[in-house]
Amino acid sequence: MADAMQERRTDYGPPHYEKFLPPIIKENYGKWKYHEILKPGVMVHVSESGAQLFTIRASSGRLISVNKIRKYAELADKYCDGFLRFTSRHNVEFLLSKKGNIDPLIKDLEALGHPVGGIGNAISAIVHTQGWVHCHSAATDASGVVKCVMDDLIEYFTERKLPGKLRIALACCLNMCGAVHCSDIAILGIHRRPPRVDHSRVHKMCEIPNVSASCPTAAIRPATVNGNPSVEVIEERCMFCANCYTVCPAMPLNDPLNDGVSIWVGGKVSNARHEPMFSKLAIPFIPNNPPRWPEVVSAIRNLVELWANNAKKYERMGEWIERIGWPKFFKMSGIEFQKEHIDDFKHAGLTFKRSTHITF
Amino acid sequence: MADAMQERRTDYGPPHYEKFLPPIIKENYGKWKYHEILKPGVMVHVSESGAQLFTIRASSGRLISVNKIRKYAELADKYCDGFLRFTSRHNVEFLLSKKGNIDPLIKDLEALGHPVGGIGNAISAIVHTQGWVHCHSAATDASGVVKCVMDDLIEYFTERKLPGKLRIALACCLNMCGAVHCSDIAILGIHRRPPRVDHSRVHKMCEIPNVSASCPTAAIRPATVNGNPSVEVIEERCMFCANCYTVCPAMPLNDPLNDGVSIWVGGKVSNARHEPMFSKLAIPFIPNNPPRWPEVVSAIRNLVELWANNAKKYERMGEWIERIGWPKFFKMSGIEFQKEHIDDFKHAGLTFKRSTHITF
Amino acid sequence: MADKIPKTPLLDELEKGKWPSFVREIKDAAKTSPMSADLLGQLERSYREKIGHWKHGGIVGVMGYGGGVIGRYSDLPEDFPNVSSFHTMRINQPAGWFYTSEALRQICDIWEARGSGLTNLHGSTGDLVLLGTTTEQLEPIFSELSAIDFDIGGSGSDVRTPSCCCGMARCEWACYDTMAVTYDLTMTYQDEIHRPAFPYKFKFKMSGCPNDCVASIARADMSIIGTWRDKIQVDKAAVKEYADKGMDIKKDVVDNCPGKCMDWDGKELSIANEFCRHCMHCINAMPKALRPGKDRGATILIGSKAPIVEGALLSSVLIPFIKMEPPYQEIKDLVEKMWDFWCDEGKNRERIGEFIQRIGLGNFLEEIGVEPVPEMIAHPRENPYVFYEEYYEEGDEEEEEESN
Amino acid sequence: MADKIPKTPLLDELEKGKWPSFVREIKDAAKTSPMSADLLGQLERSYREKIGHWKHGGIVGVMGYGGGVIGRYSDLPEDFPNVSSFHTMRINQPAGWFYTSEALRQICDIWEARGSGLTNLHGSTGDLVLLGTTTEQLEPIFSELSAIDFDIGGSGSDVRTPSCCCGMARCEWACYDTMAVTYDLTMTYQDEIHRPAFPYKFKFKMSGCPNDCVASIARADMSIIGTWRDKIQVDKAAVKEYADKGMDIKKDVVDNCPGKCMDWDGKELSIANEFCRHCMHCINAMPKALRPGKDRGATILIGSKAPIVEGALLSSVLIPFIKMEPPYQEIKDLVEKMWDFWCDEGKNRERIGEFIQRIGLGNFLEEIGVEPVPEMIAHPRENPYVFYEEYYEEGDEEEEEESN
Ligand code: SRM
Ligand code: SRM
Ligand code: SRM
Ligand code: SRM
Ligand code: SF4
Ligand code: SF4
Ligand code: SF4
Ligand code: SF4
Ligand code: SF4
Ligand code: SF4
Ligand code: SF4
Ligand code: SF4
Repeated sequence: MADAMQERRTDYGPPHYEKFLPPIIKENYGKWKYHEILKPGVMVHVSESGAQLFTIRASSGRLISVNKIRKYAELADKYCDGFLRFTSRHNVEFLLSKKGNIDPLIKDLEALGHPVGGIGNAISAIVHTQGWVHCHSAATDASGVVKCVMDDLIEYFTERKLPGKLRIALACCLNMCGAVHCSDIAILGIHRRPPRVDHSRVHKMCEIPNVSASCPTAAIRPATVNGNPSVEVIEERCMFCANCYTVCPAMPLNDPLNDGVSIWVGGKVSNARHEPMFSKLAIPFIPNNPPRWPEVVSAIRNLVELWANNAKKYERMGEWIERIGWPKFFKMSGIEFQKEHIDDFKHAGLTFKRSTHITF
Repeated sequence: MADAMQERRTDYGPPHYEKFLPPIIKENYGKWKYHEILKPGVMVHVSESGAQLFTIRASSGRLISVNKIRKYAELADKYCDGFLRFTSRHNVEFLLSKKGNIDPLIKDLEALGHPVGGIGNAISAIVHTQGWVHCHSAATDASGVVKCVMDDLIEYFTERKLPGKLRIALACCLNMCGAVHCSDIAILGIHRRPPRVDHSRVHKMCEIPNVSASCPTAAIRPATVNGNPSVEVIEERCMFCANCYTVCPAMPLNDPLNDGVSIWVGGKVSNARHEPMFSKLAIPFIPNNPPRWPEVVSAIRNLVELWANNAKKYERMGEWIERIGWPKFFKMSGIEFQKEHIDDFKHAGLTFKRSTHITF
Repeated sequence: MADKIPKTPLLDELEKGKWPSFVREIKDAAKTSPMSADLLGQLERSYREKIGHWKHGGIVGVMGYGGGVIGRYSDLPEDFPNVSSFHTMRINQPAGWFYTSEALRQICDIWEARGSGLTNLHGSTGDLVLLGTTTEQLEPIFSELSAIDFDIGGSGSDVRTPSCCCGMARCEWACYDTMAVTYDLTMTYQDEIHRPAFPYKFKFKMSGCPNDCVASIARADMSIIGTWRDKIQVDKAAVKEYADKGMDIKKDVVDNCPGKCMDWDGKELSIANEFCRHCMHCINAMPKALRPGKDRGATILIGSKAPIVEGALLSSVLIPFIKMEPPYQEIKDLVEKMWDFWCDEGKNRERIGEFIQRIGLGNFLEEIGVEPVPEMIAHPRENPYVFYEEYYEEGDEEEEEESN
Repeated sequence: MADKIPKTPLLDELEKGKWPSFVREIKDAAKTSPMSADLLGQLERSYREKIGHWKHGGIVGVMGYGGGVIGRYSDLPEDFPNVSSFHTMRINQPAGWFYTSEALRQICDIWEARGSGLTNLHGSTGDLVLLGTTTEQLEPIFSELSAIDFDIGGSGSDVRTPSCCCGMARCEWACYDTMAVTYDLTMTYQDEIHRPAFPYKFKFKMSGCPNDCVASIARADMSIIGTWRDKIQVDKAAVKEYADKGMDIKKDVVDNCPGKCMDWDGKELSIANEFCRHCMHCINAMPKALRPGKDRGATILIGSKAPIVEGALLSSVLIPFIKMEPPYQEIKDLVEKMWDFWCDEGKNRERIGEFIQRIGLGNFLEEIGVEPVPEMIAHPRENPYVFYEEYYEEGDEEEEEESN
């Protein structure tokens, strides 16, 4: 390690990507002409030059051990000269120039327990976050819920039988590290109990003015509790954003009885057809039910199938709901409409129905 | 008058409308089957019974003298047994059962200086307000501007050569008594100079706490000016809403140098096709130029013709602009886009372009 | 008296042109009314100076009424003594603005004798506006009006004079009797119209169908708009006739349908009524062929207003569909519940629409006892900031989940 | 060591099913890593108790770096001593997430020796996340990583590790070189990435076209999205081929065009490009027949973020179109102007998008010297509350009109 120290460098940045590009990509960089999806999880990109690049996409799981990564490396060596990549949804992609290698690679991947798919009108991997595996703020686990939901939806990953793409994301708290706020279906961990102030620690760990300032609803005010400067929370004002907890560890919201997940629908990111949309609240609360979260799993299957059976070709979840209207969505999904669905935040008035465009 | 006092009644309400309905309406009330526009300003409603009611609509002007009303009464007696009505846009309508009376009535109306029209795909009368004729708050005159604009647009009232209806409204201050906020074209009187506080009168006429409270931007704070309790205005915070003036006469905003009108476009009220829409700012400011406001007149003609030449059948101004996009609207209209067009009020963020849906 | 008419070079420019000239009207009135003559003079001054010359209104009115008169005073009383006070009276128009020549003449006679002889037919709320008189004349005018059964309308923080489209009287699309409802509400709420007792004004506007010909969705605290909930009535032969006459039904009608629920195969027009948004377009386009369904009623919307001071609002859905049958008790009960709550909790000069935004629609519904339904919203919330009112404590029973 | 692996009846349920199991991964790592074994134990406890067992992160890091490491401590250190501290390191991934087997193996060797052996490929910002190690190991890990040329990414109030779609490397629609820009910005802003000095985090995400395959418009303070401004390239023969193969071009393509600017007469596809919104749909639907135009560049959008605490934001247009040529100086100048202003005026923990909302887009543009254009807005203001900064005084000359 000593010698490592001598040559200590900083701010040298990541390695240049060119080091990791297969020759066929270097040669055809920026020259791709079109692509075709050959079968689930397999596509070919054809270059102006006629060159063909075959991509095999497999589910990776995201939380993986070094041994698994080494297995990927072996497969890459065996089938594509050691070149591979990962996607923005955390799948692994092997970049082949030999068509003949496609099927053997798929066999090996499936043997390894990594199904191939997710390309085209499919459900791809669920973007997700840390959950109980590594975050202090989590209202639910991330990897566990994702595993259960994808086990159930696997057919939609390995086949292409949907009207369009369906993107699912999960975030284990309102910080939304999964950026779930624009997903066809979002699973969001939520707290439902106001922070419990540990008065013995607040004055040691937190700056009281910052803590009160952190609350968007002004629910926190300074108070002196058994001699110590601390804060008190006006509970009716709290909407459980946990911003106070982020700035002050002495007021955790985590609570087994009241934490759980909410389900959101109809968001999208792409500009294709409809402009990007935020996801909207569908199911306000489902209690955590580890290890398999059966209620969450079936709620999501219900939503996926409802959309799959009713949307027109290309229609994303949100585009479909916009066409039929939200009242029909609630009716068809069997989800009960509640007070919680009605916005009461900053721009609430703009979410009211300001016309007579009603379906009966 | 003495005897009038004896029989003094209150809260008896307006006369019952039935007293004023012609027999043909009483007989066919709720039984109308369809209507047809026969020619500009003339339509017939046909009843289940086959009965035909002919309506002749003429511009009235709204600010009218008793003599003019008596003239209307004469015409009503002459052509339709004394029955007439006024519309929600302040035109006058004669209700004929005899088809033969249509043309003579039109001749008489035109002789009287009241053109017939405004039905169907036309520009109807401009809904407007008091202006300098009767209101203390006016930033422009109402009747005068309306007269000039309609003199210029008269062809669109007396003919039917537009893609759809076009509704123009005018309000002489931000109180918007004309409810101009949902018009295809709105003319809005605006102040642009902060209130000038008459410190000698504030403490006599106004409740200082109410005055400061009335300001949405918190631009007003209590102050003592040469001994008297009064208020001071932080001018950079003022956006000239005149709410303070409404509650305190001692701080007028009226100012010949800075008052004028702004032009708004693309609003609608009906639910036909597109949901109702607010009007949006097109021209931030045009100085008052009485008696004929030529700049306002030509700006509006420009807008009307631009829409008339480019909109599809049925497309209201706002529907057309939504289809082509605002950048194209500014380009085609030649109106310069300025900082003033960018919203900076409560929901401003939602008016930003949150996609790559851009035309070039 | 004609000699008293002032020189008005600027205003004279407004006698030109084809549109009716208000200047000619004022001059006409000025022939017999010194008030109108001074109005003309003051207005010419405003045109020259580019500024109004009216002072803030004071409180004036008639005995027993708290509203209906707008006090107005000139700020140039020396120059224009006859308009030193120049108040307007808001007279409650007959529903639908129907008149007989006789009724109008009676009003003219009263107003010529005791006022400026100038009017607005009508004010933009809907009243018959008598434009300009003195304080002493208010009481006599009122008693003479009452002799011909015309009463005063609203102003100030009260119920404003309700108004409506002509509805069933002259329109085939009226889904309920707008004039009957307007008359009924006006009579039921006489006290609320005449005696301001609210945080701010409250306006009713009644339209017979979603075309909304009184712009109720834009400018009424309560907008009652007719609609239907069964199938659109289709006369196939008449549809064909439109097609034969050269109407491009696909382009003009089907492609403009916001519900995307119509289809035209060149012969048959089919409508998936369960996705119809009741926008009226197809009916507007083919009045002889299509008509609203037979199961008719109204949608009740709440809260529209002009921008002062939190920004303009459109009314939003409160009751998606309600049958409109006299005595409209269900609506009145609802209105009164809302008023009670608004009067208790509303701030001064806070319209009910602003009030709902401040306290939250969900809470508002709870207070007035209306169940939330998805028809009330354009879409569910996008933000995760839900206020849950209760939570489990350790040792709670499952049953004790939060009440809402 | 295998005996050290705790019993995990609940987690074992997550080894079932077809989707890759993270539990199997942790168990696999646990064979050689006591850390991972304790992680497994603590996680089983969380599953039993339905609550996480991590404490708030403390400040830990490597010499000379202010970010890139997330401190994490167990709240059950007695029961699970090996995760009493369990920090993650964010390693700056190569642009586009391309690797060679060799590079991956080198990372694995380092991490197996000095960390939990668990990773996230990748974190949702894009980093290669090394999941769990102790404070002492941070420095050695860093020096070994630097020996293989991998550097640390961002965390805290700094520039976060930029990421991008694969762009020109593997996509025919890339309108600019996303990976080149990502690498360039990453290298240019090494100091800003490694030393938090902003009011809050700042994220760059680069997508090659409006499909936005890195979701940049939803989760980047600056979103750079490729587009074109000339005609869509059409291969008529190929269009016909799609039609012949049975594609319903009217229904699938034309009717889905948001610009309503396409027409299909059964033979010819025509596009009114001046109304094209560059949404990509038609190109997505017919990749062999249609391609983005030749005059390519990018749209720069600003300000998206997650909801905490003013509500989620989408990025909005700042520069409608810009050519993307190295060294991208124009963009860097713009970025630095924005940073300066944001650093001077932004509040603590206020993202730049929230900052713009607070001070007003118009004012923001003035400060950074960008001309307002209508492409920046969905529509002009609906409220009449315009702040005019100057007004005429009596006696002013016409010239002295307000500056803006
Ligand atoms: C590999 C990847 C980019 C990368 O550098 O990692 C990628 C690659 C492609 N995307 Fe993507 N997209 C990728 C994430 C995304 C995302 C981001 C996300 O999901 O978080 C989006 C936005 C999703 C959204 O709107 O919410 C995205 C929206 C699209 C779309 C628009 C689909 C739509 O109709 O809205 C297309 C066009 C299409 O599929 O027809 C597209 C098309 C494509 C094409 C066909 C582009 C091409 O010609 O190569 C690529 C393969 C098709 C496929 O995956 O179905 N890609 N694509 C990402 C794969 C993620 C995965 O493992 O599944
Ligand atoms: C007489 C009046 C109602 C009243 O009781 O006074 C009325 C009467 C009719 N309206 Fe209206 N509308 C009347 C004000 C309105 C208003 C309110 C306003 O202008 O302030 C609107 C909403 C305007 C808006 O959306 O901003 C209105 C939006 C419509 C529409 C929808 C037009 C559209 O495409 O958006 C129709 C349908 C149509 O014209 O095809 C309609 C249709 C009609 C029909 C055809 C209904 C019928 O079958 O009798 C009537 C005559 C047609 C015409 O005027 O073109 N009426 N109509 C009002 C005449 C005002 C005037 O003097 O011009
Ligand atoms: C006469 C009339 C304009 C006209 O020429 O037609 C009018 C005239 C005045 N309105 Fe209005 N409003 C008139 C219809 C409206 C409407 C339209 C409507 O009712 O459909 C609106 C917009 C809709 C709404 O209610 O929001 C309207 C919104 C206002 C406001 C803003 C209220 C708000 O909440 O935003 C004010 C300010 C106030 O209330 O203090 C206002 C205040 C006024 C005052 C009383 C001025 C004041 O601040 O004291 C005006 C007296 C002028 C005068 O001297 O005669 N007037 N006012 C209309 C009443 C005539 C009638 O009764 O028929
Ligand atoms: C590791 C990661 C989740 C993951 O499993 O992938 C993550 C993990 C954390 N995020 Fe995040 N964020 C991660 C991507 C995101 C994203 C997505 C993105 O960057 O594309 C977002 C939403 C987009 C955005 O930036 O708004 C995100 C929005 C937040 C926020 C809310 C920020 C906001 O302005 O709304 C917080 C709260 C904060 O900053 O205090 C946060 C805070 C955190 C903290 C540091 C918890 C905290 O409050 O201190 C988490 C540490 C967990 C742990 O112990 O490892 N994280 N965080 C992601 C970073 C990995 C990487 O570098 O690749
Ligand atoms: S979403 Fe919340 S709980 Fe999950 S990783 Fe991010 S900060 Fe932690
Ligand atoms: S959780 Fe959010 S709302 Fe509740 S007290 Fe903390 S900061 Fe305030
Ligand atoms: S709009 Fe303003 S100025 Fe005009 S009448 Fe109404 S309150 Fe008076
Ligand atoms: S005009 Fe409006 S913004 Fe200006 S000081 Fe008065 S109340 Fe405030
Ligand atoms: S609102 Fe409807 S019912 Fe009333 S007049 Fe207009 S079209 Fe007829
Ligand atoms: S009324 Fe409107 S929504 Fe309903 S079918 Fe006709 S056009 Fe479509
Ligand atoms: S964003 Fe566009 S260029 Fe980048 S991968 Fe997706 S489709 Fe291709
Ligand atoms: S890119 Fe989108 S907007 Fe442009 S023509 Fe194609 S479908 Fe229409």
